[in-house]
Amino acid sequence: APAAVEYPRNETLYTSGTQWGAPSSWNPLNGGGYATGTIGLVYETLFIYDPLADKFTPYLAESANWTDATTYEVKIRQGVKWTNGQPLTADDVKFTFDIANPNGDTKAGLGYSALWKFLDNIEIKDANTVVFKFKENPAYQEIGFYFYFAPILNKAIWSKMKLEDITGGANKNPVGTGPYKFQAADQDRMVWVRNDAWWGKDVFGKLPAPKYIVDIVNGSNNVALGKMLQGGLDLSNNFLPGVASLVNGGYGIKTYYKEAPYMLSANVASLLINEQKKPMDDVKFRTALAWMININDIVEKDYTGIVKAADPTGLLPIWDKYIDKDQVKELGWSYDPEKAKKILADAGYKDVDGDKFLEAPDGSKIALKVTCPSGWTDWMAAIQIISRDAKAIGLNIEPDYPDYGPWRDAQLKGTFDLTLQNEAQMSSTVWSYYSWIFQNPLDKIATAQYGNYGRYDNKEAFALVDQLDKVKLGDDAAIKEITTKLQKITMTEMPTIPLWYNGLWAQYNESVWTNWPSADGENHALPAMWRGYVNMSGIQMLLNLEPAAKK
Amino acid sequence: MKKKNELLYFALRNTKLRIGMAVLLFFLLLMIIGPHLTPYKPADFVGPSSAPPSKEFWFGTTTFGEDVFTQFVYGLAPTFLVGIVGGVIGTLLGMLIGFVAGYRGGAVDEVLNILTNVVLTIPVLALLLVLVAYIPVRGVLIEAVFIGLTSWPWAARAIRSQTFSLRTRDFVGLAKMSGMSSMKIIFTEIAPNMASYLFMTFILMFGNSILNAATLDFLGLGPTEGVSMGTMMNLAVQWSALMLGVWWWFIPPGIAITCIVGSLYVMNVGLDEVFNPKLREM
Amino acid sequence: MKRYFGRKLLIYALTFFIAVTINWMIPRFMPGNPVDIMISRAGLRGSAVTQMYSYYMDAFGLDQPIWKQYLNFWIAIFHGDLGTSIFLFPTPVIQVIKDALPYDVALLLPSILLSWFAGNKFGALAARNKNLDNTLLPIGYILTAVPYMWLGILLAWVFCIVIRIFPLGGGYDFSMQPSYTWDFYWSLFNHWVLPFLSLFIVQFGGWAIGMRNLIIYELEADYSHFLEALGAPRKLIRNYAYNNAILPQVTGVALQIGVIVTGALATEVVFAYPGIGYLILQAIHNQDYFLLQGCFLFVVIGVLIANFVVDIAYILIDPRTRAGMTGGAE
Amino acid sequence: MSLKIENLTIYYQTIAGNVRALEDASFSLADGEIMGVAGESGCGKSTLSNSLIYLHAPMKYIRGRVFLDGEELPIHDTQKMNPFRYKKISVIPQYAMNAMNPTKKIGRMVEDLLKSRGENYKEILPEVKNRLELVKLSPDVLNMYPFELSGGMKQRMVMVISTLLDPSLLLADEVTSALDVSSQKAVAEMLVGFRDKKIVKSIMLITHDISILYQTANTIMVMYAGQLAEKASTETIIKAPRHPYTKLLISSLPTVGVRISENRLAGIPGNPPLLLNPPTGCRFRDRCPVAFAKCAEVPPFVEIEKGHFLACWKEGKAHA
Amino acid sequence: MLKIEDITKTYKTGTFGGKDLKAVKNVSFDIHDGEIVSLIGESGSGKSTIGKMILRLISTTSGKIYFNDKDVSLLKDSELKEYYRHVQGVFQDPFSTYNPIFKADRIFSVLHEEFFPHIPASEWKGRVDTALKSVGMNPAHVLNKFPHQLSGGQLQRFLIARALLLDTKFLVADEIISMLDASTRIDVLNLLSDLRSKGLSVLFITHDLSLGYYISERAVILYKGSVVEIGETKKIFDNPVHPYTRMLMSCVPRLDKKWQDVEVELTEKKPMTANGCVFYERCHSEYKLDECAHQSPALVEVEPNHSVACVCCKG
Ligand SMILES: Nc1ncnc2c1ncn2[C@@H]1O[C@H](COP(=O)(O)OP(=O)(O)OP(=O)(O)O)[C@@H](O)[C@H]1O
Ligand SMILES: Nc1ncnc2c1ncn2[C@@H]1O[C@H](COP(=O)(O)OP(=O)(O)OP(=O)(O)O)[C@@H](O)[C@H]1O
Ligand SMILES: [Mg+2]
Ligand SMILES: [Mg+2]
Repeated sequence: APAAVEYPRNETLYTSGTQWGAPSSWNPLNGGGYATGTIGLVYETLFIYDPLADKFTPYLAESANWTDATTYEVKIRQGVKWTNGQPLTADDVKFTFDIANPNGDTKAGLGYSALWKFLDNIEIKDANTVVFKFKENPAYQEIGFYFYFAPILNKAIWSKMKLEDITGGANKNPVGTGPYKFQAADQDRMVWVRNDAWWGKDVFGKLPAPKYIVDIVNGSNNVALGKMLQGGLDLSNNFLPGVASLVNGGYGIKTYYKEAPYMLSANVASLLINEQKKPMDDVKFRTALAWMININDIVEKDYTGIVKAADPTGLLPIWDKYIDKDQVKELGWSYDPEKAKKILADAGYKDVDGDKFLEAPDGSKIALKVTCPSGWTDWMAAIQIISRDAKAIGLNIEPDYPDYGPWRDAQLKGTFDLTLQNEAQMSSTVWSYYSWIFQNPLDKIATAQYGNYGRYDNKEAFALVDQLDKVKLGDDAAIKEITTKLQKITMTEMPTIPLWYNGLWAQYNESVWTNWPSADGENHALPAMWRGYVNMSGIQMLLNLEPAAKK
Repeated sequence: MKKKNELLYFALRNTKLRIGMAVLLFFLLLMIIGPHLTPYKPADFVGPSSAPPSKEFWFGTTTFGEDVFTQFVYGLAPTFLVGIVGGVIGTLLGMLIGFVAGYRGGAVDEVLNILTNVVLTIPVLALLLVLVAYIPVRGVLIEAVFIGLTSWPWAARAIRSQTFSLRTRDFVGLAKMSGMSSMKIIFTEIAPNMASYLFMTFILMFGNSILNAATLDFLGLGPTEGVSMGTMMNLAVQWSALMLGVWWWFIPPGIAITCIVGSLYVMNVGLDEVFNPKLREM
Repeated sequence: MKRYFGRKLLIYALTFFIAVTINWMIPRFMPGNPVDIMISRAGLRGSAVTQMYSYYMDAFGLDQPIWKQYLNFWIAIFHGDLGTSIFLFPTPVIQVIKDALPYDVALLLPSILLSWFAGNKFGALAARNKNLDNTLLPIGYILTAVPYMWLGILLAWVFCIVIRIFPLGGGYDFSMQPSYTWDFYWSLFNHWVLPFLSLFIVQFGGWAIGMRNLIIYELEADYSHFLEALGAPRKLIRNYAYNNAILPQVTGVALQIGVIVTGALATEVVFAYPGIGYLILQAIHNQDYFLLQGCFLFVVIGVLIANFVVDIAYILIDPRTRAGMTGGAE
Repeated sequence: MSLKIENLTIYYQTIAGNVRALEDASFSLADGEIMGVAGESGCGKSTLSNSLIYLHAPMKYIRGRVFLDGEELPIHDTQKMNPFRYKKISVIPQYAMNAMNPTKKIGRMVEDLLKSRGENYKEILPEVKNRLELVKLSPDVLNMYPFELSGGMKQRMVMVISTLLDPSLLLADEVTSALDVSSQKAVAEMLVGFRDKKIVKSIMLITHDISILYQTANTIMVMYAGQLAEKASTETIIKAPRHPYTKLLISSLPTVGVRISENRLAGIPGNPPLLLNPPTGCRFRDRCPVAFAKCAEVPPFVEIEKGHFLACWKEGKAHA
Repeated sequence: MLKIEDITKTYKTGTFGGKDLKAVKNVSFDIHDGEIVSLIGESGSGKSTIGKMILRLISTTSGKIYFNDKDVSLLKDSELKEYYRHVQGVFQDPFSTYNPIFKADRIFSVLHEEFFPHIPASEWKGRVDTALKSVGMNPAHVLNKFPHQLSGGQLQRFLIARALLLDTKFLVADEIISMLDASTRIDVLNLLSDLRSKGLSVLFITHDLSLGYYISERAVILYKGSVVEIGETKKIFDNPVHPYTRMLMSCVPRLDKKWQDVEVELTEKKPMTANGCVFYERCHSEYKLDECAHQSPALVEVEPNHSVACVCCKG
């Protein structure tokens, strides 16, 4: 019998909040389902993007630059080794992108396949340089997004795989270049062990402090909070309601901010409006909705202050610099039921049949449902508030809690009335937010559409989003110019109504590991192990951690 | 006449029945007058977040600042509703199938017996979880109906065997010779003889329905609207009430269910003692 | 004997058939397409969507005519293939279940057996002791009436948070790797205790009350009176009553199994204990139809097996059925 | 003098009040005597027999004393009665069909029972087999379960069990009622055989079937509504009864050879009284063709001739 | 009036229904108007089974029963109801014949509802009173009572009164007095006999020969489902031929004669010979032959109106 393998507490980082089921895939191409840390800890990307600093940092790439408008030259970092001992080569990088080419040999449908909309071909200039040759007029914003998104694969291994294994295989024996290696997995946990030969040791001058990372599969909030209180969890990326009272209650639990909203904002929760249905096709009606919602009640009562009310533009704080504040002052809204009433009255909404609810100008009854999945308790409470506020101004809007399946189906098929959604996440480009709102073209909406579930149709906006996509990275002035126009459209046309910013839920326990990200410390990385966040500076957080014992 | 009086006498004297009845009545009363005792509605955000019990908020408030007492008293009605509807449907189905199988015998019995066994061996609540998860709108009533539809087998079995022994009794033969139809015999001759038994079956079904509903609610598969004891527990757990020390949100619904179901069970035993002279204590 | 088993087997086969059919129907007649969900989870866009859509439809065999899917389903079942989990893609459902099963067995078997034995003993004790009957029996009633999960949460709170003597969540300590060492077993045990207790306690109450009532009936039976009249000591009479009362309690187990499985489900959720119950809930919340099917199938099989065992056990311990079947005296 | 009973009075406690099921019964039973107890249903026969061996709620001991072989039986004290049970006094109950534990092999049950009474089963076993032979059962029955036996076999098995310890007095309550004529005869004869073989000293044979008593009993005691009516030798009771009730009872019995076309028998008009509030005095008064004023007092149960006891003002006085 | 032709009844028995039990085997006899026929046999000989088949409470496995030349088994709904107007039964246990939770006189109101819904309540009450009086009961004393408040004899008389309320021509009386006290027995018996004089036919089922002799003209002796002796009661009693009948006679406890010292062979659960005489195993007759084991004897007339199924009276 093998001896007991144990992970000493002071060398192990316990995390939770990302993995919702048993770790079952270590395939970095399985976008929704790889085990926590597969990208970031094992597989690495060419760049990492730090949203707080709005900065791309070359990572597996040593450097990269546009040699002309359509040529992107990427220098591969020297001395990077795969955990099987092979060196990282330009071939690996080329291979990684080639397999996603819809017109290539492999034709794998991958998260970054869309890059090939703009990409012409990839060439290897020398052993360390890969040249991406784009078609005319490339979409720099989107391209940047894919570059920090695509995990670089080992060609020797992956080229031997069949297509279904590439896209859907479990990749049980992941070979990466990252700071951690696969150690063990079970239904309720994922264990990584540090890769002491990691290239970053030389580059950053250190290895991440935890020898082991044990990611605990989420049971329930209850269990996560229990473990946190027991001190068995260092980082919880769960949404833990009531954490405000714990932060201030002497339980040794820390968050990014010391006070409300405690958490960084990660995404925007919006009220989706089905523009194809009456009376939601009426912009006046949509505007009235925006004015009637007491967002403060949602923030304070529902979320006990751990979220922030959204800016009327819906732009996350990281994109604050693009917001035209004056325009917001002019066109923005706040909670004002009287104003909402007036807008409706002016637009011809009145109670004709005396049932205390307003009818549409054409006299038809208004009876709408605002939905969220059953069991999503914070959202359930939020739509209750929305319904309550609607009734207060005479709109018959009832909350409804279908199960997730039917709820999602209604979005994909466009059959809902009003619903909540928070798909628009923090990313390297504000384009991602607008492309989500103004997803085009409408007529070709697949059942697995991503964005614009309300089928909002505005050619001008669609064109602006395309234009935005093509702005060079770092050209903030151009971005601001285009987004100002888009902001105006969103605030006057109300394709969706941004309500609040969901937090980057992160609670830490300092008993074993310290120097967690915080607003007042030096560590400003994103405290998240969420998928897509480790390569958005989450890895930085790990590097910054220090054992508590040292103090 | 005398016999009925005697039952009443023993019923009134039976401690178990008295205690069970008292507890049940208390909660029923609370269900009726409770909503008048509170100025709030269950989903109103009326107070501070997670306030402990106080003069103003008798059972404290939830994380959202809802009044727990209000939720509690409003939640009793759905709880009783599930019990009664589930219990009635379950008992009726059990009776129908039990009576027909027991009275008819032969092939009919065989088929019904297999049906009963099938439903009995299928882990009903697991099935319920699966089915309920896909119904687009879920109300208390639908939940109750579901529970009723799946909880009859044991009752059917028991009623069948009772009917089996009753149908060979001579008074059934006499009824047949009086030209009565089978259904009439079942319902006017056999069923009244099992009245006490059927009543006890109903009581057990009542309790089980409440427990089943609480489990469903707790797993988040209960009614999507309104409050019930189960959804209160579900919400409390989702919002980590116990871990955060908001015990007043979590404890009352559990106690209510335990008391209601417990009182039903105790009443059942009490009734058994009343109806069965051998078990009576002199 | 033959006839009896023939009939039992028919019932079991039928139950299995119906359960499997329901099982198959679940993903097909419920709203939402599992493949859509997979794709939207993977965050695919553009041409990748159509590409992967047809790929998965084919992989799950959802593009075939409905009768063929049904047939394939049966064929697959007999090959031990329950499909691939969506939520835990690409793990085969059977593998997911295999991993979870030991935890369920470890939770259910001991809780059923121990609560049965302890409950019966206790109930018998209560039936013969007036004081015990009056003081401890009400507790029994309360225990049976407690919702499983509520008790579970209370236990978790008291023992994990307030006095912190048991760990919370998981099947064994998160600082460990499975190994054949005492430390590991100890850890398994520690994580098992509370879920076990919450199941045990509730069932215990039920058995105790059942036994107490049965014994009281038996003590009023003619044979008990005869023994009393012949001056047999109470001990003997009670032993007899106990031995006879245990018989209906055995059949009771069969009736209870379905209920207990459900209870286990709630308990596993409360303690994040990695059994099938926990999987079922996860599968429900994540629209993982295939996993749901598989779990349900296993629960059905488990219940059927348990029922079968109880049936056999009953035949073995009740001389009346035994003799009736072997042709006995007549 | 095997059994002597003085003023035994037993009531049943019910919510409606006391059911006066046995009132001031005084009689005795000699060694070797088989006494038949006859009377209408509900007249207290079982009450009498049960109270002698196992007096339990709702039965209530009111007064009276019982002596067996000169020793007083503490019948009202369940605990103190135990040493006497089975060893001195035993019973074949009315419910003999269900008297054996259904899930135990009969031999096992006998063994348990004997051991619990401090007897050595091994030593007794040969005797058990003897007795089984006596009642025409094969020793195999010890290896069987009760449900494998027919009614008659169970009845006889219980007979064997009840008498294993050679009790002085055997109470046999309606042991033949549920049986066929043929089994009835066999069982009745076996009872007599038990007495003849001195396995038991005396037997109290309770039945409402007087013709069986005629075949087996030495004496017959007739009860009516909780009171003793008459006790005398079998011949006397059948051929020359004195109590009006006995007379009517005997005359209403059809027997082989009587046909309705030739000899229409007559019943006793009226019904027996309820024992909850029985009439004072002689309880047969209302139905008695010869009742007179004196009958409002309870008639004493007196010996009017050697071995002939009677409780009747009219008949008793005439010969006193 | 009633003609039974070759009826057989097979029950499925064994805990799981695996075995067949032939409770009645090829029984034929008939009952004429105004006649009382006794059906005599030990427990389990199939007496009640025959009674219940006549009353259509159970089906026949084979054979036919004719009532006034109509095949009883073919009767449907309204015909069956009509049949019950003429054919009724009274059972052994008076207490189980009444639904314990209803008052005893409910049996009358059920009749009213089912058979005579058009008769006004007051007139019906009058009829009930008359019927009760004709069975010797005072309506005021016995109506409005629960079964447990009445004596067995009263309850049995209720049932007979019930039969009188219908147009009953034929009564199956299944051991109606065996549970009654000696003193009430004779009243019920006498009542039956009185009814006969009103034209009623009775099948009187009993295991007590003395009762059969007391009341009936003809008797059928049944053993293990087969008729072993049949004929005029007087003839059978004066001259019992079949060894079984003789044994029964010897076992009857009588008040005029002590039991003779005849060994009684007890009915144990003995296996039956497949084709032989039903009584073979218990037979101690000097006529017992080896062939009895293989061949069941047919009924043979030994004197007018007296037939026996035994080798001893072959030819
Ligand atoms: N448990 C009881 N509670 C109340 N009254 C009872 C009880 N048992 C018997 N009695 C009454 O006591 C009286 C005598 O009953 P007992 O059983 O001694 O009569 P019995 O002569 O043995 O009748 P049977 O021939 O029917 O056995 C009856 O009137 C009966 O109603
Ligand atoms: N419903 C039944 N199922 C199976 N066997 C039965 C059934 N009813 C009667 N029998 C069997 O049929 C045989 C004849 O029964 P039946 O009741 O006709 O006898 P009986 O002569 O009326 O006896 P008794 O004098 O005890 O009433 C018996 O062996 C009995 O066990
Ligand atoms: Mg008695
Ligand atoms: Mg019968």
